[in-house]
Amino acid sequence: METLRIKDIQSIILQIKNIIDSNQDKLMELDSVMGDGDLGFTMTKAFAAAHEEAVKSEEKIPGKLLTRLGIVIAKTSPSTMGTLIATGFMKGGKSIDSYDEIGPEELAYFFEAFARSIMDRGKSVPGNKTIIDTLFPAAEALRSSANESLVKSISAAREASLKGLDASTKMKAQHGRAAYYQDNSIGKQDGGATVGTYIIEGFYRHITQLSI
Amino acid sequence: METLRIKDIQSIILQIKNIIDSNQDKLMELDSVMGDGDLGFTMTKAFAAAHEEAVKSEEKIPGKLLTRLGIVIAKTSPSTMGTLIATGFMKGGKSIDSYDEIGPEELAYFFEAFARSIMDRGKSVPGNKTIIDTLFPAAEALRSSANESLVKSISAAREASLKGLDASTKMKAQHGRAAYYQDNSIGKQDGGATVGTYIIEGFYRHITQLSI
Amino acid sequence: MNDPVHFVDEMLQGILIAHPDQLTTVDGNLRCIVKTNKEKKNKVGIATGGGSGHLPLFLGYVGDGLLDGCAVGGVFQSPSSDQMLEVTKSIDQGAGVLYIYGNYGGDIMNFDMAAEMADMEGIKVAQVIAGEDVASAPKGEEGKRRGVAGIFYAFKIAGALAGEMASLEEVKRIAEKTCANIRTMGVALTACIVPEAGRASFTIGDNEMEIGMGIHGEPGIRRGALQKADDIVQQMADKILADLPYEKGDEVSVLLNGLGATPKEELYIMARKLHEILKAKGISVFNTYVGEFATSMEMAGASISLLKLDGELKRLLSKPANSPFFTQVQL
Amino acid sequence: MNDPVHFVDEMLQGILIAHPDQLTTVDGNLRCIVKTNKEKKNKVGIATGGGSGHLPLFLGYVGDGLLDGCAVGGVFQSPSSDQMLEVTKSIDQGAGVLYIYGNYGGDIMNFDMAAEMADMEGIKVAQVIAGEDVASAPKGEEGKRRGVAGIFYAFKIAGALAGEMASLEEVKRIAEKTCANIRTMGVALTACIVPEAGRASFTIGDNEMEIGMGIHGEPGIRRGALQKADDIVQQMADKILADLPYEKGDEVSVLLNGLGATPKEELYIMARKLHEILKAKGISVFNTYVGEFATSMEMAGASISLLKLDGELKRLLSKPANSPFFTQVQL
Ligand SMILES: Nc1ncnc2c1ncn2[C@@H]1O[C@H](COP(=O)(O)OP(=O)(O)O)[C@@H](O)[C@H]1O
Ligand SMILES: Nc1ncnc2c1ncn2[C@@H]1O[C@H](COP(=O)(O)OP(=O)(O)O)[C@@H](O)[C@H]1O
Ligand SMILES: [Mg+2]
Ligand SMILES: [Mg+2]
Ligand SMILES: [Mg+2]
Ligand SMILES: [Mg+2]
Repeated sequence: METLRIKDIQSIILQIKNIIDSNQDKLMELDSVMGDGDLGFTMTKAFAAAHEEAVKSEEKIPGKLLTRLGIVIAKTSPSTMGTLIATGFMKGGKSIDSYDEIGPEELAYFFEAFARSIMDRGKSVPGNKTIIDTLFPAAEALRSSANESLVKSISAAREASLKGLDASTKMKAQHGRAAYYQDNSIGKQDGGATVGTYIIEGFYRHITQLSI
Repeated sequence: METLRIKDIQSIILQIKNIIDSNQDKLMELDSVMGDGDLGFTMTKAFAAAHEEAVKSEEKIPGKLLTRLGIVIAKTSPSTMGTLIATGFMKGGKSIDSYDEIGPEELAYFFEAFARSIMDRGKSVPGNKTIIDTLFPAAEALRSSANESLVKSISAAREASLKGLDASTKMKAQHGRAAYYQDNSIGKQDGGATVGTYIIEGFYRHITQLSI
Repeated sequence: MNDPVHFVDEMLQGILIAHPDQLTTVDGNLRCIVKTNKEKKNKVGIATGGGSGHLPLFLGYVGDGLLDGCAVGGVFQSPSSDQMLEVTKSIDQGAGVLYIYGNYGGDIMNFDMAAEMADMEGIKVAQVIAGEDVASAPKGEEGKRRGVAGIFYAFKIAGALAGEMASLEEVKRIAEKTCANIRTMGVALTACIVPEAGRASFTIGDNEMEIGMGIHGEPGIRRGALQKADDIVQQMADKILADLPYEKGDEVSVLLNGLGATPKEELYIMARKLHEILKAKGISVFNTYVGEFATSMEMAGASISLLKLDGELKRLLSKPANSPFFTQVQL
Repeated sequence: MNDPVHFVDEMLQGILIAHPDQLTTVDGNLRCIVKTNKEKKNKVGIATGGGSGHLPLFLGYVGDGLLDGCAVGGVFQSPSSDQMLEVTKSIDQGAGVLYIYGNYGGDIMNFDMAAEMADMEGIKVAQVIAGEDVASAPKGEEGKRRGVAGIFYAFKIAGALAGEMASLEEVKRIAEKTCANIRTMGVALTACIVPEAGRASFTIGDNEMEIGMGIHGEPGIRRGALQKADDIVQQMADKILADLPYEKGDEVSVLLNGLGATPKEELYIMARKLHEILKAKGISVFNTYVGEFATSMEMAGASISLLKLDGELKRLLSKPANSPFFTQVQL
């Protein structure tokens, strides 16, 4: 499999949904430490809605479907993370809506736009201890391996996102509720950054499964 | 000693004050069961003020002094019991303010007016489980022994008030907060009736002490 | 909180300093509160009084189109007849003074004494005692019922009529008529805490409630497990509606009162159910008040009051009013 | 409470049925609340939005002389950009719409999205973000501060100017100016309880308090033993006064806000001390608001806000306003 189509997007969203569902308590917990503890709840809600939409949508272009998912997430999950991810899907999808299928090159476009739009919306940059610290390195890894196979490039992205998660834990939070904790945020794992790894993980599981 | 004068009134008020003070917790407790629990507090306040006034007042006529005490109690203790006792002292004092000294006859007048004015103010009658159930029998005993010595008549009054207290415990409350408890009030000792016995007891202690 | 002994006086000082244009004392006596701007000559004065710890009751209704003065007692304690007399003398404009207060023994006795003393000073006084808590005495013994949040309606309506320069007799009549048409039921979820005691004088379990409890913690009609808001409202409404009774075709004003610690959100959830019940019964709602009108320190709980309206009551209820605690534009 | 899942919708149904003359929905969407009577053509519309559980915030300030519409989120949750857009379209009278809301990440992102969408539909939108909680970020980092009870002043003053048919730029300017002159400090005595969680997400001991805690339980600046009201007010005032700073000769409006479970009596005791402190500093008080303006479910606690006034702000603050939750006559 060298490209992703509608069926693949549907399966990827299901993968992400499953990962989120089985980590609901963990997200709850991470967000409780320096937030309001709703992250597990809003993420399961967001991806349940996204999955429902992905299954029933008649959209034929992967990028357009991804944009639709963003619109649905924005309506159902207006929390910080919900809105950011919604923005990511909308702008990421838009960046590739002229392609019928997604190869390594388009996947890089998608995540670049995804990460960039979150940075715009959240007025944040890498190093702020947010979802960007896992998604931005992943997008960079996709860019550098864009001429490799899908499996190779998503594997590189996965590795980058996990490294990013480790790095972000050592950072000091600058945005959202976590920022109120200032230096106390150092050493604590960020919920949003964790969600970033789950999104990449969903793509990774689908792509590697099919290749086996 | 066959009559009471200003000095005696002062001493009697001190006696009542002492009895009330040493029974503050008990009154608190009685009023807690079927009331708001403030009786111990309002009564110590009332008699502290009355005592202060009795000591510093320049009044020469016992009846007038007793009326003054009522006025002071009305100001400092506007609770039910404070207002009723204030009324009793005011009207009781008024009923004998043409006498220079208080003998058994005048003492009967005093407590008759005392009890009667409380019944008027409280729209209550004997049998309603109130202070009236100890003061009214005491006034009646004073009336029947008005031609005996002060010691004898106050002793009779004391006995009547204590019997009245026993009887009132078996009654059902009709007035004040205790009335909300309806049948549940039966068998419980009434705080106001208890205060009635303390007032009589104050007179009794002073009169019998001096006679020994 | 500071020293509980100064609780009432510090509160009064705060109120006076926060609202100097609206409230003042009688000759510096903190416990005797009157309007800063005296009313017109010959307007009937209206006074109330009662224990502290119930804000906005009682002094919160001293204002334009409402009351003229208030004697303020200690927490849950009656003010003295003395204070009442001072207020009476201060607000009398030659047309007499009406006392409107709640049906509590201590208050009645003190207001009676004050009325007698005012009479001796040549001031005409009339009295109306509010008692509308259906949980506090059975039908047929209305005279024994406690006065609770519904007294607000008597203040509002009598105040509006007095503002039209009606006579003492007229103002008394309308206050009595108002009181006769109100019914209230309360529910308590936690106990109230009196500052001087520092602790609750009774307890209600975490998952318990008491329907019909009075605003000083007087016993209610049923203690039980905490129920859904809708079920609680249903029980309260059943009691209230059957009592007057309020019937198909009646028009009412609704008051949803929080006892102090209950979020407004919950009061509106109750309002929703109450409106549903009234609609099903064919009783129409003229207007709805939601908020804290009579509280009990930190008690969690609420009460529902209904006032059955006719043209006269509706007209007076609709008039504007303005105090530091209650402001209404013309409805 | 009924089922916590329906908490917000049932509350909204209650509010709408209790105040049908004043509030309504946009096309039946409960979470999009606007005034029942549309405003004049060319009046700038003002919208707010935010999480539920803070009544009267946010929708309680939709009313005459105040706001035109509000997007309502779940408890402590931002409403969606979608809802905001619906409200925006409904209240735009051709002169554009101003968003005034609190400085919380989720809300900002959603209002930003809504503004972009409104722009695409040809509606001019401007935004003012209120953040005045001095405990939430140090001086110099004002932009990071949370918006709390003081936002009331921005609603009141911007609403008054919009009513005078000022332009969007003008209304934005006055809202910004108001926000720049407010400072707030809060103190919490108990935790807030989110209905869906059913329990407090953090605890404050019986004899503890936290100075500077946010209205969602965000960390404050000091957790410690419960102190006397006067001492607490002193600390809060010290922080506030030094921050703007408010100085001798300044004139301020004071807002003493209860967080939900604190008796009004206590708020006035605090008001007393605050006035004393201001007087000693030579700062004069134009007026004082005391009550619940921004709450946090059943949280016990209070906040103090000061607004530094000039002639323009004073004139606008004094104008009448009327919503189901806040009514003021001309001061
Ligand atoms: N400005 C921002 N830019 C990017 N990510 C952010 C920003 N603010 C917060 N985040 C991310 O959002 C996560 C919290 O999301 P969420 O629980 O939805 O927030 P809230 O409940 O406060 O709305 C954080 O862990 C962080 O990764
Ligand atoms: N109407 C009444 N007439 C006579 N005595 C009364 C009346 N009502 C109450 N009492 C007496 O008052 C006592 C309670 O007094 P107190 O504690 O001062 O009342 P409260 O605290 O309710 O004002 C009762 O025990 C009863 O004896
Ligand atoms: Mg969160
Ligand atoms: Mg008592
Ligand atoms: Mg009492
Ligand atoms: Mg959240």
